[in-house]
Amino acid sequence: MIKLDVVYFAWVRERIGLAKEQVETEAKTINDLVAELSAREERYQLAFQDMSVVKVAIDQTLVSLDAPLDGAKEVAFFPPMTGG
Amino acid sequence: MIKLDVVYFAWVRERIGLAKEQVETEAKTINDLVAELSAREERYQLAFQDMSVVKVAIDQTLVSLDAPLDGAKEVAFFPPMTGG
Amino acid sequence: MAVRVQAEDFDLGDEVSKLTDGNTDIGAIVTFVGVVRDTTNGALLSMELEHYPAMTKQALETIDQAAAKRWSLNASMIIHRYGDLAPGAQIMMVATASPHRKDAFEAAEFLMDYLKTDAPFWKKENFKDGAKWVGSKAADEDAKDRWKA
Amino acid sequence: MAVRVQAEDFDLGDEVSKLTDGNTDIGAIVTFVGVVRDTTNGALLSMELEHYPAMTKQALETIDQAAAKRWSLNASMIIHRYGDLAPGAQIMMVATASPHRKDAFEAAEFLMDYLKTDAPFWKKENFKDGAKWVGSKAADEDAKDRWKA
Repeated sequence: MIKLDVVYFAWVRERIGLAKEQVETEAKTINDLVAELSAREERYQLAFQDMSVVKVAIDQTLVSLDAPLDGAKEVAFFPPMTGG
Repeated sequence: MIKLDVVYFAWVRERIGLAKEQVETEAKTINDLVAELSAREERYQLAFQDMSVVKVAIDQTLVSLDAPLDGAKEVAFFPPMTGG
Repeated sequence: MAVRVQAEDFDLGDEVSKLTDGNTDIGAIVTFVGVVRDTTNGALLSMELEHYPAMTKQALETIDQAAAKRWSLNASMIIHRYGDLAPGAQIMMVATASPHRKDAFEAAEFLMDYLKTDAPFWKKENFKDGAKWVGSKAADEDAKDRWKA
Repeated sequence: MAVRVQAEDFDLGDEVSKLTDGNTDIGAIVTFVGVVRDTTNGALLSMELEHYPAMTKQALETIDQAAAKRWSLNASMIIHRYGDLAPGAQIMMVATASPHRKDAFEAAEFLMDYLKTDAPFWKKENFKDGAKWVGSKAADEDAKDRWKA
């Protein structure tokens, strides 16, 4: 069991309804975590229904969906960036 | 016989030793005019010795060396531009 | 080589002066300023810029350092604003100073292309009758890809 | 769409503000500033800029109009100085404002490429021990040719 800070931005934040939470999980990878959260409540399912338009960072570095959660402190979910 | 204002810029001006003069000539084209001036004095010959690095404008429009002088008022000789 | 993330507006002329002051080896300065554009002919109230504070500065520095490594630059900078911005307001700027104009132009375009896809900012347009997140564009990913050749 | 030829210095920030003021259809502004560069590590006293007054403004307007025709621009401008300029001084600027960043960048590069080869300016470098006319570069003609495809 690990404890993660999970943060959400833009429409991912809006769909989930919060900006930050602490999650206790047995998930080994980002994919596992997405599946676990989606199973918990519909708002997660809604946010994560199309993971091709969701980006993920572990400890402020972009990672792919199969990235392991070993040693992770903060996981972030957000849409593709639109700055500039 | 036509009367032309002839103007010189940058090192063409420096070699010829003046910025502007009036020229009376029988020349029909720029090439004729260059030949005529070069025959007059060495300073023109020096300025016009390599016409591949001299640009010419008739009445403020760039032209080629075989351009006719019909109706021309001002002829300008100068090196390739180096603005910007 | 500096990056700033701020709510406040910036002055393009001042920033460029500070960037280049006293340096006589600079021949070319290129700047880009992004502006809140109203594509609706008056219906846009504001553009809200959200970012991921813990990640933003480091992401911009990574982009800035990549440009400094690839081109001959005397200096470069990125400023990006966040918060609620009115139509016509400045969103961000980049500036590049180089001995040569080609380097200054290419580096500025590179900074913009990477910033669009790699810096954690998101834009939401607030209209009189609702709000809409600005979508990312496939064209932006394509623009970035040209630097990988 | 404006061109100016002047001895006086200019303020980049002011010029861009005037160019874009009140227009909410602008999304991107690109500027280029050319600066007197000392390549000799201190031996350059000044750069003298000579031009052909009767031709200059019209040449710059032709270039500016060609850019306006080719890209989607809200506004554009060219300022070019003449006279004796110290190392580090601003020589000239172009600015382009467009709904889209690609247009703003391309138009600014186009203005610069044509200005280098088609506007009647000449540069002379004055050194402690003599003077030298700046030569034109084959690279500048090549840069211009890319717009002919």
